[in-house]
Amino acid sequence: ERASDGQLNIIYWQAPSLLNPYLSGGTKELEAASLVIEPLARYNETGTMVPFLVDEIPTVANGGVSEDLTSITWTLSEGILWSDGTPLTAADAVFTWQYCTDENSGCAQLSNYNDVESVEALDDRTIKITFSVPKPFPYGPFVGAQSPIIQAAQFAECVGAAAPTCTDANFAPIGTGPFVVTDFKANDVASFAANENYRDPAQPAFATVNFKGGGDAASAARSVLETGEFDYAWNLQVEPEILTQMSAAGQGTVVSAFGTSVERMHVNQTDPNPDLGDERGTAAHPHPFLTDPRVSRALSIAIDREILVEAGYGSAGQPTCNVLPAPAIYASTNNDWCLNYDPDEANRILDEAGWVVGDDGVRVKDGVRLSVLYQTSTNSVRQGTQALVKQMWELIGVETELRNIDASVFFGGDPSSPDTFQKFFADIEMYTNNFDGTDPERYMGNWACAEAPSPETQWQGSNNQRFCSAEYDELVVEFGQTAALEDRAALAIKMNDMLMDSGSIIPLVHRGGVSAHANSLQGVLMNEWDSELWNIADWTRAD
Amino acid sequence: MSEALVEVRNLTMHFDIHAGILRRKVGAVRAVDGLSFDIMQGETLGLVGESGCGKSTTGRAILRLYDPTDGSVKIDGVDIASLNTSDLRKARPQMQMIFQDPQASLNPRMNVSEIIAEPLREHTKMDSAARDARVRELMDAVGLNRAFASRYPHEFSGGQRQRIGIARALALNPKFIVCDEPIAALDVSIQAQVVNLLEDLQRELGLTYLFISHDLSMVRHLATRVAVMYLGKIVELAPRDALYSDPHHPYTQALLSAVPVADPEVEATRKQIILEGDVPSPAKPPEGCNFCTRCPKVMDICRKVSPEFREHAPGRFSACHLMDE
Amino acid sequence: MFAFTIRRLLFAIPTLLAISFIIFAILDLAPSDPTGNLPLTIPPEVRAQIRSSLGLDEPFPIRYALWLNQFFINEPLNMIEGWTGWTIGDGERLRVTSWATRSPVVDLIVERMPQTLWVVGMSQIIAILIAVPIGVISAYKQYSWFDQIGTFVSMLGFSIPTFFTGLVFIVLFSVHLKWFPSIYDTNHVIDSWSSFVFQIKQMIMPTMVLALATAAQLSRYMRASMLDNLQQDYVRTARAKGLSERVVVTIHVLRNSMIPVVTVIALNVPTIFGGAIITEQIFRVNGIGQLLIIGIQGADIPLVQTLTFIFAVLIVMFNLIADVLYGILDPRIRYE
Amino acid sequence: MSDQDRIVAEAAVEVVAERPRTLLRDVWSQFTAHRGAMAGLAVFLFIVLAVSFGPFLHTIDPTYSDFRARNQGMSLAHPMGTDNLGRDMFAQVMQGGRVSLLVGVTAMGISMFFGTLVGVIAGYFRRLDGPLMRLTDLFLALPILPLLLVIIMLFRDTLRKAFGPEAGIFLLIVFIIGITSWMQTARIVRGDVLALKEREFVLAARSIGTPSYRIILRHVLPNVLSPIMVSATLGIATAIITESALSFLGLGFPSDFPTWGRLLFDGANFMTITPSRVIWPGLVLSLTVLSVNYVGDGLRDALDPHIRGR
Amino acid sequence: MRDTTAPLLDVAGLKTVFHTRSGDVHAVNSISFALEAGELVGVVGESGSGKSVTMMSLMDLLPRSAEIVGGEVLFEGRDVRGMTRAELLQLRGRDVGFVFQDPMTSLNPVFTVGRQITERLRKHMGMTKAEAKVRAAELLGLVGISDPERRLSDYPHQFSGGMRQRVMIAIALACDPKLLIADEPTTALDVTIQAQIIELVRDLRRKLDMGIIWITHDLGVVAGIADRVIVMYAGQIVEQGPVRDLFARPQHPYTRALLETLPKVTGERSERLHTIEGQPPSLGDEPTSCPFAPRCAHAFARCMTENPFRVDVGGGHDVACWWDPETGEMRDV
Ligand SMILES: Nc1ncnc2c1ncn2[C@@H]1O[C@H](COP(=O)(O)OP(=O)(O)OP(=O)(O)O)[C@@H](O)[C@H]1O
Ligand SMILES: Nc1ncnc2c1ncn2[C@@H]1O[C@H](COP(=O)(O)OP(=O)(O)OP(=O)(O)O)[C@@H](O)[C@H]1O
Ligand SMILES: [Mg+2]
Ligand SMILES: [Mg+2]
Ligand code: NI
Repeated sequence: ERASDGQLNIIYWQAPSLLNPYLSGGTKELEAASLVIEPLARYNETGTMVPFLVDEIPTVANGGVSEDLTSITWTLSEGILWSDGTPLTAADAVFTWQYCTDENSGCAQLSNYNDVESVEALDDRTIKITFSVPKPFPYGPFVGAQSPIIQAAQFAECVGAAAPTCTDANFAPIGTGPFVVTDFKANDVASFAANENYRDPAQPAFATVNFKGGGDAASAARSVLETGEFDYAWNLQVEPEILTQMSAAGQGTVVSAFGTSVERMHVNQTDPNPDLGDERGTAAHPHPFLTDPRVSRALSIAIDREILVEAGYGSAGQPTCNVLPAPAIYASTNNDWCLNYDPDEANRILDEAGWVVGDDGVRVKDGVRLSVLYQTSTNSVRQGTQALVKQMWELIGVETELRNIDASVFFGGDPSSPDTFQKFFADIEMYTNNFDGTDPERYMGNWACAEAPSPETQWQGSNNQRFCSAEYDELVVEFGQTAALEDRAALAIKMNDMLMDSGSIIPLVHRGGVSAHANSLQGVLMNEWDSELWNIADWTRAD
Repeated sequence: MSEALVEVRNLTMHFDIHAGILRRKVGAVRAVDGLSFDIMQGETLGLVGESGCGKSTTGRAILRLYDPTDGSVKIDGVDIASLNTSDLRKARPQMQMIFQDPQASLNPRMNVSEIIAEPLREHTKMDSAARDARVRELMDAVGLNRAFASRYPHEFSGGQRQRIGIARALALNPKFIVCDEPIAALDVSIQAQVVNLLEDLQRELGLTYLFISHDLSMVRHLATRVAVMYLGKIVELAPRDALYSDPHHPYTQALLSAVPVADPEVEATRKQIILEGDVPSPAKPPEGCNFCTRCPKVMDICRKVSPEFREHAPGRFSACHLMDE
Repeated sequence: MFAFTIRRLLFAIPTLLAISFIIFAILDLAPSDPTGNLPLTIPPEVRAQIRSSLGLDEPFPIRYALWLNQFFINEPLNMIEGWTGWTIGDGERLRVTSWATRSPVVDLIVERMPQTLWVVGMSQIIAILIAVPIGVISAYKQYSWFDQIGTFVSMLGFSIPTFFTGLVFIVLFSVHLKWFPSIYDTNHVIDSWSSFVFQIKQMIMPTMVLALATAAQLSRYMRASMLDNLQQDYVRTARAKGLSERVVVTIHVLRNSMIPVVTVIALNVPTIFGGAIITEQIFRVNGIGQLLIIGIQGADIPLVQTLTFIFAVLIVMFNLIADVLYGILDPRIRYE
Repeated sequence: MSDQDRIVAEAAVEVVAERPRTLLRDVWSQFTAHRGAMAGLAVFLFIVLAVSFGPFLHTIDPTYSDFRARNQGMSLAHPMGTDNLGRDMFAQVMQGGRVSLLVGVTAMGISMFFGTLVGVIAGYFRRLDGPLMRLTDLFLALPILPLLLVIIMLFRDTLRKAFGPEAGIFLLIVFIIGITSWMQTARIVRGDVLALKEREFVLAARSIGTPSYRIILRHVLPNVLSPIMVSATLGIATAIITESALSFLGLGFPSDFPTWGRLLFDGANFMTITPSRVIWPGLVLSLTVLSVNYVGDGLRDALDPHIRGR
Repeated sequence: MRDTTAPLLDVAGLKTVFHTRSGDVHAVNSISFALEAGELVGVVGESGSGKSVTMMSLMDLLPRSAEIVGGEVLFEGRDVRGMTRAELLQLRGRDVGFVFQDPMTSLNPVFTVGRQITERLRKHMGMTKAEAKVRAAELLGLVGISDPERRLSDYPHQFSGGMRQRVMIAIALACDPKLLIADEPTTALDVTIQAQIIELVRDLRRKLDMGIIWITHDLGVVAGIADRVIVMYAGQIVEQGPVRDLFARPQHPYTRALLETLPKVTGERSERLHTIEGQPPSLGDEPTSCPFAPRCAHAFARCMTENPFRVDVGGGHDVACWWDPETGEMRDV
């Protein structure tokens, strides 16, 4: 029964700064907003699309997607109301598209509307999206937490440059979700109450939600697992043994789920030698030794991923050998050799490749020392990993110099800074990346030759290790034209394996989300494909 | 009498007072207000007066430790008040000062020989052996045991400390020494030692003193001529005996009558002139004669016109309307 | 005294202007990027667009002038409007807007002030209540066991970082004893006895952590000041008048000793705001200190600029208060 | 203080030219009489020696992680246990101590240098007093901790690049703590210099014709040494604490570069699993600050002429 | 209770020691003297001879480091040292007035002068606020401060040194004390102001008939106002007698030397001042010999081994010395 279970206390140690996901790309904002505003369809915990505001997911089979893959038509369910009582119409979706694609708005979710030519309201309940190119996977707009529908009436005045001035709307959007915002304190706490106009009269079970932010992950975990002050805590990036110990208090449960995030090493294919001046790190100068897949393979097999997981991730990590580890149909099994930690094999490979152990224990070949500069962003887990890897590599005669760079600089993308992950003026760099939703097309496109950052592109681009293969580029094009899921899966696996064989990426850990909920809270289905709170309407309190 | 070694003309020293929101100058403390007098070669001029009347300021302005607001000071023919820094530095050796507080005038972190040698280091090119020898000599001259050379000031008694100060002042063979209440901080039994020392040195070295004190009996003992100051001005200047036996200015009279005598017989009969009230602030001196607020013989003119300081009998100067009649 | 106060006030203006410039310049030179913390899935073009929508393209002097105008003219006018209900001009003014929340910075700060003031204010009061008696007794009984222990404890309090004390408190009182909540509820409204009790409970740990650190320092000052004054001649005069020891100490000596201590307290207040950053972080009091940290982490430059500047204003203001208090307490200065 | 207490019978000295009691020795004997200060000094020296020479005795590399031996309590091999990556805590505490102490001492040095410079100049030269004191007020009005955070966040990478990761951040932190904490010293020194300038021995030096800079060096500086020394000891303590606060806010040294504050912060969450991870860094940190404070207290007493000789 | 035959104040064998870090200081060694009601006793001696400490010991106003180690103080026959706290406060407040050495620091800077006077009146005379105020104004007038009602609400720093000293006297006189102890009340003042204050005290004495102890190191002042003189040296009384007799017939070599060193403002001007060579002894140990012996021109061997006791030389005049100035020989005691 609606509103019968009292208050739900949620803690996100990074507090949401507003509740409009279009103005902030951060996960915390997306998830907080997901209590209120909804997309047409969401991904469930297995990564399968489930209809939310519609009755059915359009496909080519059911005629919702055009044969030429250039348009998709959604039909809203009947009788869906905004929380202010007005009906949800197709015009709201059209407005949402216009809102985000306005040039002056600085919309953070713009990429979800890539290639969208138009969004039309065919009638009150029918939305037609037309793409400029064939879209084998046309579920970018209005699907998933990144792309919810906002109310045209509320945001009408807030388009373009005016978007940031609508504080009231940004702090308390009107939505169709199970809850409505009653109070919002930026970066602190949001309060929600059950939505009287929610489509399921029995939901949500909780009358109010107290959505608190601030502090650090460990204390958030403590408040659920040890003191029981909160019911749900998000993103518990805490050393595993601490979580284990806290869970022993018996107040709550740690849950985890895996999406597509992989902590990986990128192996520079170009020479980062500063002596090269302007040509430093460009395709003109291949890396002296890392372009040899054997070296990379030795480095990979010499890493005991189990230990890395145990030390830094616990239940939030699994060793992986793929840069594309999920969803299951895309996951390759061809690279599992790397799971098997084998320093002897690594030594053998290097010996074979002609690297001889020198007097100081470091391998040398043709006067080149097998010495790498290994950089990552500043973060205690990453520094732990670095330290462990350094030791593991020492065993196979690889000298490692560690470097860490502040995250805001490393990921900041400032073309004038030499320390960005795109410039990659090091031999190895390590970070996590993933993709939104379940479709890897864009993600796998990251490693096309043209994506390599270079002075010509102002060092923008996603192919940070500068992997370049004509064959791979062809596969990228082919991917964009293949519609059938099985074929797409086969292509993705092939591309993944190519990357692995090239040795330009060494995947380490498949990272999941870790959260904790109170034992009295029922219905939590941990989901990495969408908002963790995607099914909050179903949550109930056990007595 | 011999010629003047020090000629002071219209010496004026005002300290500005700033107040208000903008710290504008709102007035001045007229610490010294137009003094003119001479000090003869080899004499001791006593300068007496109540606390705050400007004695120390006079002494310091004469030695150009303050930059005087106005007036000139000639020592041995050189106008000290207008010298530039480097010439002033060269002129320093001939004029020195002895201070009131023997404790405060010695740097507690320097030992005796360093203190006495400082002027030598600044003004001579002596090597350290010569300096040491000179320090020994000076210590002998002021009656300090040579064995104390490496002691620190706090290990000495007041009288001994004052001797260190005197030795320092003598180091460069000055002609003129300003003694700013050199005995005020000392016990009676020690005062005499220092005074005798000063007298001996004057005799041996032909020194000229400006002896500042508020102890009238000690000034009488030491000075050849005495100047009496009141609120920034000299009210009377006369040879010692004349001043003590026949004071002209009413203030001098009151001052002398107020000094208690260590003899009950005398005390029982002594006529005192008790002055009413306090000394006015030098920032707001009264109109007319400075002494008019307390003067027992005040006349109407005193409240309007400031009397002129002039010589009305040979060697006797004073500033009082009574004398002008 | 009045002229003195006015003078200090006038001096505050150039000081604040200079500070505003320093703060603005330092932050502006920063190679920081407000989009740096966004997920990597957001492509560079989108980032560039977000940056330009934040107005990062204008040249430095213009942004400084704009900020000054917004901060010194627009915001005060807005506040006046808010209080009085008048409309000055057309009421449409550009406000200093936070990058992360896209809302006016001043509103955020106003929203957070109560928590900070409650916690900092209470902690100051408690600190004074603890420190003054300890300081007085330690000084009066110098070198007694009370003094020795007091000295030791206050130095200990001074030498343990607050973040550590805070954590120990949480583990002890929240986790093991379950006496107090470890997370401060900023939404809590006091409308009944039990809610009042709850408020007290949730304030105890943060205020105590801050209060202990402050008290440690204050009691040292208090002791030193008391020791100074106990040696003064007027104390002997008071005793000679046949006043009891209690009167001598609590009236004559204390009043004089409080003069320097009160100014120390006033001067300390801004530091406490600084110290509160850590405490707020630990207990999630989410006051202005936590706002600052979030701003720094998220490279929310306008927020950080404004907050830092507000801290500066607070410091200048409390300096002024300290001076005025000094004058009020000490007649020698009052009549200058 | 009256003369009496210092008088040495003249007769006795006539014979023996005894070694003079220097001021320094007076202070030292006074200092040694302060039990707290002596204990503080002993503890502080012990800690300094331990972190300087300890690593030669306990030779485990602080960055070596023995993964099988993680989260261990105290044992013979790891006297302070190990952390969650199996690194030896004792080695880390010593390594961290070197950094923390170096931060404390260097930052204090910087702040004393600036404080003394500004204080002496402002106090001695009337004309510079106004501007310099305004500058001091300005610095005092800067919100230190926020600015510290901001500056560190902003410039650490630039410096890191210029001086290497450790030296860069070290210089930055030390410089910033130093540059933001000289004001109190400057004020105290200025006050003392103002008073000293009126003391007659300075006047005496001027009447001799000693130039200003020599007066400052010879007469003023030695006499303001005592307040400077007291500020200096307290400065060390404050700098160490400030550094640890920065570490707590995640803006201190990088996580692979241990300082006591950093170790305490990293270990805080492990408080209930391996208490040794917080007890030891916390203990040495507190002990150091405490001992330095006591030394400062003792110095203050020893240097105060009114307490001395009573 | 009150013993009418007893002197106002009777001190016998008073000993005070300071415990300092560098050892004990025996500041007062076996001091005995008596004071009759209405009598003015002048106490002279050089700096550090224990004048202030003696007077402070009488009413136990010593700093914490001091301890009274022996002796007896009788006020009107009552044992002061044996009194309870309340009795002592009552005694200090009602019957004894103190004027301290330094007028600049002896008043509390943060309270008005009026409050500092009325405080005493209200506590010890049981007056109401209004009564006390009237009386305080009266007292200020008495000590020669003009416009007393208005000045009551002024703070000490608004008064000049001389006026502050007068305020101190007003406070001391507030409860019509039987005994006034003035510790160098004029040393910090100028001669003309000193003359005003001396005049004032003479005046008050005539009116109020108090016993007064007047400490000074100026023999001139003593000669002018005292009935009797006590000369102190190194924590001891070395000579004591009626003022005229003492000045006419100084017995102790120290007193004699003191009188000789003084230059005069009138009469004969000596060519050279007499000096007393040497220094007073340090007070680290209780003296076992005559403390003046090292500086004394007439010291006997006995002076170096035995501390002389006080010998009566007639006319209420006694001296702690074995040298007889009349004969130049050792006294026969
Ligand atoms: N640096 C200064 N600034 C302002 N006023 C000053 C300064 N020095 C002296 N005065 C004032 O000038 C006046 C004369 O002072 P001075 O020290 O010369 O008096 P004095 O006769 O030496 O007194 P004393 O006998 O107390 O030493 C006093 O009112 C004093 O307050
Ligand atoms: N607080 C104290 N601690 C230690 N010794 C003290 C203290 N006060 C006074 N003395 C010592 O006691 C002795 C007597 O001091 P007292 O103040 O009585 O001298 P005095 O005769 O009053 O001198 P003055 O004329 O300077 O006032 C001196 O040797 C002095 O050093
Ligand atoms: Mg003077
Ligand atoms: Mg005395
Ligand atoms: Ni002293």
